[in-house]
Amino acid sequence: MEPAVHLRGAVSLLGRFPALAGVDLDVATGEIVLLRGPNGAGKTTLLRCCAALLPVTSGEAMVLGHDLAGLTGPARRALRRQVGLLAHATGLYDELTVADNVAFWARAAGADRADAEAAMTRLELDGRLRDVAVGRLSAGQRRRASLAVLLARRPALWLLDEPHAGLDQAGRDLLDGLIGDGARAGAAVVLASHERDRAESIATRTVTIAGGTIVDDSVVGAAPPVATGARRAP
Amino acid sequence: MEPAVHLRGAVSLLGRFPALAGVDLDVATGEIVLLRGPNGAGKTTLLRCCAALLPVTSGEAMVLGHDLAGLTGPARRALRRQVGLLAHATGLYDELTVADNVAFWARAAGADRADAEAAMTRLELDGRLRDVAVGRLSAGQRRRASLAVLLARRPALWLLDEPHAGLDQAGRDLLDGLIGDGARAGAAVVLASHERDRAESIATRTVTIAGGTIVDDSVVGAAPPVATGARRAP
Amino acid sequence: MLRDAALVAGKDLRLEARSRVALNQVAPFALLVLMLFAFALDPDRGILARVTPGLYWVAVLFSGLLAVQRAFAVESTDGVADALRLSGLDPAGVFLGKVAAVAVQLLALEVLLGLGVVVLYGADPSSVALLVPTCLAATLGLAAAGSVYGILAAGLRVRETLLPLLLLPVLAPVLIAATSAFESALGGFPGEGWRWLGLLVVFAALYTGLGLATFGVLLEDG
Amino acid sequence: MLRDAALVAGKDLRLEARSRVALNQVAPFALLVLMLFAFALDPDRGILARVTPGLYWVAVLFSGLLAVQRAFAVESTDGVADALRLSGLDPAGVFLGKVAAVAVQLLALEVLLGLGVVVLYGADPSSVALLVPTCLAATLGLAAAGSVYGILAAGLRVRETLLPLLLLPVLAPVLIAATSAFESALGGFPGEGWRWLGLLVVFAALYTGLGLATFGVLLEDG
Amino acid sequence: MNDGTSSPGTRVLGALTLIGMAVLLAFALVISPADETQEETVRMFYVHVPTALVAFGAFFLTVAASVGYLLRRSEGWDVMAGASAEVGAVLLAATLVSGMLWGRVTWGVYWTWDARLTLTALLFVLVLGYLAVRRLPLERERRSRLAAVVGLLLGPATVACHYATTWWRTLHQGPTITTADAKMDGTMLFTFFLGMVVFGLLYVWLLVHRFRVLWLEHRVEDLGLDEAIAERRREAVGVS
Ligand code: HEM
Ligand SMILES: Nc1ncnc2c1ncn2[C@@H]1O[C@H](COP(=O)(O)OP(=O)(O)OP(=O)(O)O)[C@@H](O)[C@H]1O
Ligand SMILES: Nc1ncnc2c1ncn2[C@@H]1O[C@H](COP(=O)(O)OP(=O)(O)OP(=O)(O)O)[C@@H](O)[C@H]1O
Ligand SMILES: [Mg+2]
Ligand SMILES: [Mg+2]
Repeated sequence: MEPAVHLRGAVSLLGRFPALAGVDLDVATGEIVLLRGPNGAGKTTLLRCCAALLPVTSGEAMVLGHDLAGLTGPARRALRRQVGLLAHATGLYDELTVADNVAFWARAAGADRADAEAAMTRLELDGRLRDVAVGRLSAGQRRRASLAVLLARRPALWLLDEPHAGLDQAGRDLLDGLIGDGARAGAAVVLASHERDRAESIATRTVTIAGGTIVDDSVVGAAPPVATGARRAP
Repeated sequence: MEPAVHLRGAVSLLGRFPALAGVDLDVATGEIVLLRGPNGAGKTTLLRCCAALLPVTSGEAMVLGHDLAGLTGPARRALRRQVGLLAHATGLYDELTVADNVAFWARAAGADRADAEAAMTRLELDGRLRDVAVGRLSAGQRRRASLAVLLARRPALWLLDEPHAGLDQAGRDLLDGLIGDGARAGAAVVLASHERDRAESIATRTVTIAGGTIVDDSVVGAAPPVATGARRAP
Repeated sequence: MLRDAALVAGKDLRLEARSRVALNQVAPFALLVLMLFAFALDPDRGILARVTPGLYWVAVLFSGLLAVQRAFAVESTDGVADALRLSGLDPAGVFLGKVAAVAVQLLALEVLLGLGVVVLYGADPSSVALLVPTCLAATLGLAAAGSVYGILAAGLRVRETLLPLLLLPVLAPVLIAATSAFESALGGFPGEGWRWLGLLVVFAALYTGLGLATFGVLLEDG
Repeated sequence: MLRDAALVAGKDLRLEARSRVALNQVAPFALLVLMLFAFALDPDRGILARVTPGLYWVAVLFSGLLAVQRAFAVESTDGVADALRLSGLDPAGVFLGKVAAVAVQLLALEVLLGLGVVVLYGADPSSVALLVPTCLAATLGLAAAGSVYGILAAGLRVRETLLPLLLLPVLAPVLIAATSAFESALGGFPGEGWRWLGLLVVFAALYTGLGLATFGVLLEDG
Repeated sequence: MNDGTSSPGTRVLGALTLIGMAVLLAFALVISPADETQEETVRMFYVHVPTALVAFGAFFLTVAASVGYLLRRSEGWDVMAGASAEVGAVLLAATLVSGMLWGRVTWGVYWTWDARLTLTALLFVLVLGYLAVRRLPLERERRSRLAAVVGLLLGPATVACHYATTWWRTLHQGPTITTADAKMDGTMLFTFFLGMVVFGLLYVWLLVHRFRVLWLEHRVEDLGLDEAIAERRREAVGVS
């Protein structure tokens, strides 16, 4: 099968700064790739390029079978509909409730209300928090709502930018379980993280990026984690 | 000596929601208190109350010798000048450079340019990043700039809300070193964090908060860490 | 596309229902603008009566600008612009949804300002046959052009200042045409008014077409 | 206090030097408003000449509003409002600093608009003795009132719509007084103009006093 | 206990107000004579002026209460300021409406841009802005502080509105009562003062009720508070 992400010599410019300076990377479906590296290495840039939110200036870039270079409008939409990005910013409307937000974004991606409800239940947002405006949530609750959106959309490629940040212990365990489930269901997962222990325990492969290039690429775990919700693979 | 923070039955309302529902807590100078607890427990609220950014609706609240209840304008300013808060939001002007930002906030708190420069050097922001507009920085670089501001201000009470989030390994080690140095220099440190391993290794005491109340309060380490920059106290 | 439009418009109206910004802030602002112009133009009825249509439309323009600003402010916070791009929504649908939501608010504003003009300036609304279609066409034009530039500015740090700058000159033709149509209608030569109305319709069609065609591109660059 | 004011004003001017928002966006906007009015009021020189002072000040008002909005937009992003409260800066100093920065930008705008009025409408600026102090007093008034409400709205989600609503009615007296002073000056009865100037001075003093006294309270709540 | 916000005191006040209203109507519409120049339209006077003056009084109370709040930070002042501004806004609306109707009859237009009218309209918008700030979805204390600062401004605006006819040449009538006007008939003067008293009573009556309603709303929140705190603390069970 063709890889979910395939980059060869990918360069991406932010202004005039080459945040990616020639990246080679392949991510297969079912893989959980941990992206690590110092601050400013280009992790966020890489994830955003994969979501077609930033242009790849030169080099080859294929994501989910789409060539990012000659992407037309409809193809880009089709691609993005299959991509779930969990970024620092949560992408939620502050003035709408959690339920309204999740329902809106889920339906926008073609999912239905039931998916939205299921995702909220999975993230334990179906209690008191359901009808609280997102702007009033705590940082971690907000991240959970954002995760619920990702889950309800059922993407084929998960791009997670420091997904553990802000989540409490239970939330972290839950997230790890979700990532494992997603990978087992055939999604490709790329997660950028500085939380070494936590992230390494779920990743099937660790890629180190520095100065906009991949400096190390090694398989860690032999297979994706097996048990749902397992806090740490042994 | 009187404690840096002294709370008894402190209640704080966000809208009509009692985010703090009666908190008893004392923090002595030189202590490094880790505040942990589930999402929405009230950690951020507690830190903001200590910085006099949120009112304490009822109960006793003394911070650095000031009673938060009857705080007049000048006393509040005097108090806040001694408080350093590292929040999720970095409090930097996107359109100014790192150097301009650090210099402005440092001078606002009565420090001088030399302090600002020293802080930037300490956080390794004195190279290329010095003259980059803050809005262009990566998440972790931005956190570093925000830390530089805190350092340059030399507060007597450090309130750190998930300080490790976004920092790379080197940054985390640096931060732990800074916290240790600060505590040894007589500052009181309260840090809210979900990164158990990392945070517990530097804390002298762990306090667990849930449902807006303290549910557990236990001394972990016997004394503040000894060596400067030591990554983990042994 | 229409499903996406309905989704977006529904979301916007729900947001307004929760925050009441248009009701509590934009509407009073519109009345205020009307009063301000009256101050600026001297307490001289002669002038006021002659320029009533112009002032009406300037007031609609400024408060409409505020409505557009608000409509796209909510799309600019905390990564929503990215989320919108990743959502898989049809850009043309998003465009139509925003236009519909803004147009509903504008129409409400126009009715309100209409009442204001009748009361404050003593204007006399008679030739409804011309006035109503003028309002509709002008509203669509304003909402369409507003949405095109609104999405362009959304997510930029300088949104608040850039949007008025871009939008006002574009809307100048609407202002002129609507004013002239109103003048003709009130002045009693509707014949000329219909020509101006034609211009408004062309403008609205043009910007709706432009929006439908380019919203995808604009959304990309948000 | 003055040290803090200088620090804040310096920061604001440096920010403007880097972002050029006032130069590239607010100033063109001001000219645009002027042109729009010319359209709205028909290419009828008779009216235009009579209402020039009013239009000038309406244009100053609206572009001043934009300048204030911009000045406090930078204080509303990403925790800056909190940082300002924690900074230990004297609130009165922050107020004076913001007023100074806004006033400098407003004065530049006024000169620009003055040129615009002279060119576009063919106004004739002669009685400078009255015009200049009027501009200065009105500017101070605008900047002071703008800063009071600017900091009040900073950090609120509805800032963009609330600020104009609160600010415009408060500035209406400035508009009236400055317009009347200009009319007197240009019309040749400066005597009355000086009385209006007096009003402007009172207004500016009032708001500067209010700002100095209450900025602490407002900033607390930012 | 009663289940409204009334008490024996306010019931008496309410009764007095209603009776006063009836008497005022009788005097204003029937007993008092028509004016020489204004003819029957002068009857508008007995609503127009008292509502205006009482509204002014209400705004001054708002200003005073705002100052009180800024100095003492006690909730009572805040509630008082808000209640007074609300009732004042209603009264000023009555002034505006009666003035516009009157204007339609005597001047032939509902509105004209004269200083008094303009300033009255401005004052009204300022009050609306003040009430808008009071409705912001913020923490109670923060909202009170912002409102108190905005409330201060009603003072100068009210003063300017009152002196508008003195400071500027206006179409609107200047001070009539204070300048011991000879033309004023005795009955008319009495009716006017009656109007002042009745609208004053109305104001106090409404104010007391609004104050109590707002106060009770806060108390209800506080009552719910103990329950809310208890519930919040229950979240803690099992975590440690
Ligand atoms: C919309 C139109 C009007 C508004 C907003 C308005 C407003 C006011 C206000 C605010 C006052 C109280 C001023 C004070 O005593 O401090 C007042 C008083 C008064 N108004 Fe009007 N008015 C309007 C129309 C009229 C008209 C048409 C008449 C009669 C021709 C009129 C006659 C008076 C008189 C006689 C007083 C008492 C003056 C005094 O003793 O100070 N008003 N009006
Ligand atoms: N206009 C610019 N000028 C100079 N440098 C820029 C510019 N824009 C972006 N950069 C740099 O590009 C890099 C972007 O990195 P990116 O955000 O991808 O890092 P990251 O690996 O996600 O880091 P972090 O771990 O801190 O999140 C940063 O080093 C930033 O300083
Ligand atoms: N208006 C409101 N209505 C209901 N709940 C509210 C309201 N405002 C705030 N809250 C709640 O108050 C709590 C605030 O918690 P706070 O931000 O202090 O949590 P935290 O311990 O910092 O959590 P995290 O670990 O997620 O950062 C949250 O549970 C939030 O849902
Ligand atoms: Mg990053
Ligand atoms: Mg928190």
